[in-house]
Amino acid sequence: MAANPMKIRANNKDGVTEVKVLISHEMETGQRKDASGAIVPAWFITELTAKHNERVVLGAEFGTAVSKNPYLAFRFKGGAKGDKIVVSWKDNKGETRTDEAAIA
Amino acid sequence: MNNQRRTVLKSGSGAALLGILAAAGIITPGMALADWNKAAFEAKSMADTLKALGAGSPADSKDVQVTGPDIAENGAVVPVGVSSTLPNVTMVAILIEKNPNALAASFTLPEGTEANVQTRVKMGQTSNVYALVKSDGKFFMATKEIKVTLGGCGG
Amino acid sequence: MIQGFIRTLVGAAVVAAFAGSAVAQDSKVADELAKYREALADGNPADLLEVKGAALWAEKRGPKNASLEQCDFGLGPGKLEGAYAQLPRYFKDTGKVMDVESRLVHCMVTLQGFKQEDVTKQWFSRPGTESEIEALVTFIGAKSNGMPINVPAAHPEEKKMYQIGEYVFYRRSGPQDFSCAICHGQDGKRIRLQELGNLTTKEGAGTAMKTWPSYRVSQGAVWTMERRLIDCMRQARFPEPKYLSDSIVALQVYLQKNATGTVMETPGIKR
Amino acid sequence: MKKFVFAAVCTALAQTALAQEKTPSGKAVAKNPVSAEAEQVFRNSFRPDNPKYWMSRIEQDDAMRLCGQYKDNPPAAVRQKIELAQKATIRYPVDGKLMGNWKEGEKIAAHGRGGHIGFIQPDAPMTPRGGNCYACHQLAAKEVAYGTIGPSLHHFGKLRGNSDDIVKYAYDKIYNSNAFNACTNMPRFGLHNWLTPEEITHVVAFLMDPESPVNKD
Repeated sequence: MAANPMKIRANNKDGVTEVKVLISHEMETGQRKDASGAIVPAWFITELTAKHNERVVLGAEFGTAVSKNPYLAFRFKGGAKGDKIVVSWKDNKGETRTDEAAIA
Repeated sequence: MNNQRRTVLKSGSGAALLGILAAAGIITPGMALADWNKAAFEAKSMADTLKALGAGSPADSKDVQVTGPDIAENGAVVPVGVSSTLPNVTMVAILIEKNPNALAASFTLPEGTEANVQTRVKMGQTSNVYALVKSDGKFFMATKEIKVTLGGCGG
Repeated sequence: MIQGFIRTLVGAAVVAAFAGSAVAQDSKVADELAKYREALADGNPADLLEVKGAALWAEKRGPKNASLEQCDFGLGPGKLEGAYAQLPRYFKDTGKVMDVESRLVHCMVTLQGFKQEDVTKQWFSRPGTESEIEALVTFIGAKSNGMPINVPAAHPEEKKMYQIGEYVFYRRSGPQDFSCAICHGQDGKRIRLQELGNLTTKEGAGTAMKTWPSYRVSQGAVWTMERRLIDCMRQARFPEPKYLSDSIVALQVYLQKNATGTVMETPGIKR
Repeated sequence: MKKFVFAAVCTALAQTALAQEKTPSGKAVAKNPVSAEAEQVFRNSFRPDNPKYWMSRIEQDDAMRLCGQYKDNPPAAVRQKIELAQKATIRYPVDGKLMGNWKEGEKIAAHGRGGHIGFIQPDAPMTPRGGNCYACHQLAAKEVAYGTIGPSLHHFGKLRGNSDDIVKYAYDKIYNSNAFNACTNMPRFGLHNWLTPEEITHVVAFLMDPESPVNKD
């Protein structure tokens, strides 16, 4: 199943851009058992990068303890209305997804 | 059990080396990202995790904060973050002492990104939560207990 | 029950001292819980599902290769604004009182040509398996966000369903003597730390109904009202009522009528 | 003499219970005009392939039926009839000991699972059934996640002592709450064999034992 799009919000106020990202992902821990008692294999986002225009503004590494449908909020100096914020993630199965939003 | 622990420790030192390389600017954040820190995320205890992160035994600092509520209505989603007023913070991480693997997430902060990151984590039970911060190449830490309560009709 | 007894036994001073510390602890817990809920509110994963629902709504699918855009939820074909807030209602074409989910399934069958048993197989999601119905209902519900719930139950069939709903609400059975009213028939109570609305009043029913469908962090999924009510029955240790069964629709008529006038805040997010 | 005192205590407790829980409004509750049809609709709402044992969960005894009919607020005569009938159901452990082990009782009070049936999310077979006391009651002060559907039971034994009469009252109330207060929200744990008489004695000890965390802090 293709991954669902992320929801990215970016707002600039007084020269600081606040970015909030909501990602659709199971974040399966690898410790849960299904109805038949079999372990459900781990399936989770391992890495994420956020870029402002072409510059990396955040790098993240996740473990299985990050909640299902991960949420992330951070702030960086700079950014102007209309600038692009691009967020990409990769999971332990090698699946990736990239979405973008304009700074409001 | 012992064997497994030794393996973790061994790969831990490898990751520490990677950390040093990253700190020295030999590899860029982008490259570091391509190599998820397996040893740190698979370490079980706090001590092993800190070792794998190359953090040794960080000093407690009142300039580092674990942000978020003290009580979680459900352990599956616990809003938690790290903030710090220390200078030149290049990395922050969230560790949960009583989780099967202590390290929940780590963040590399390029210049200009504030030491203020929020996310949501799973907690198996009430536990101390640690915020780890790397400032001017040195590691600092803060902690607070977050209570995970039972809820709803199912107990 | 104790309090009256305590007073006669040990005197009011002890009671006051005990109540004082308990209240202090309780208010600290309440503050932190409020912080917890506030932190979740900004960033509701249900928003992701709403987007998916919007796409499913417009996509040509099924044996008839049709979209759902002509589906009539009571306000006319394709008119979704405020439709959720006015359901369940009586539909002439089926001669039945239907809730949002029965109507949606009806449209998937009649407009798109799906078999009911196929489209309802995944009426709720499980980890790793998403539910199209959940996505669609989240999308349809969001189209009533900010609008008042309005289910007057004036049609004779709706009125009867209201009465059936009320009957089911008070009906006790099972090994714990449960009915809906046990937990939801009084003001100002909570189970563990979760406030319980008095669903027999406008305030209680309104607070409960306005936030559905809702993302449940304990489940990692959006729950529809059918899912909510069927799970209440499970928690009461009853067998599960069937999806789309009349007693579940009837309970919704009862609750929505009681909640009528309350402004929707959907999709919600809760424990 | 002792019996008489006990009866008096029970009555007093039962009366305060009434005052605190559902206050009879004295208003006559009109019978639901569609109750026969509603019962049919309810019964038709289940899959035909449900096991018989599951479907037995929707059967009602007199107390359940009357509580539903009067919306949990029966008139005095009905109330009395229910309470008398329920009193007669109470059974005791074979050895007659009503105070068990508070540590066992503590586990039962905190445990809220067990007994869930159905196709969606049933409990695994043999899951122990808990009393789930914290869902509705405050007990030990250290547990902050307690409900308020029932009264606080914090310091239950400390405030009352643990005379035989109080112990028996606690046992009886847990065994069959409706013997004291018809149509109370509290389940009839013993009547339904949800908890065994022995398990009830453990919960009694959790409430009564001076060493129990209920009576500390």
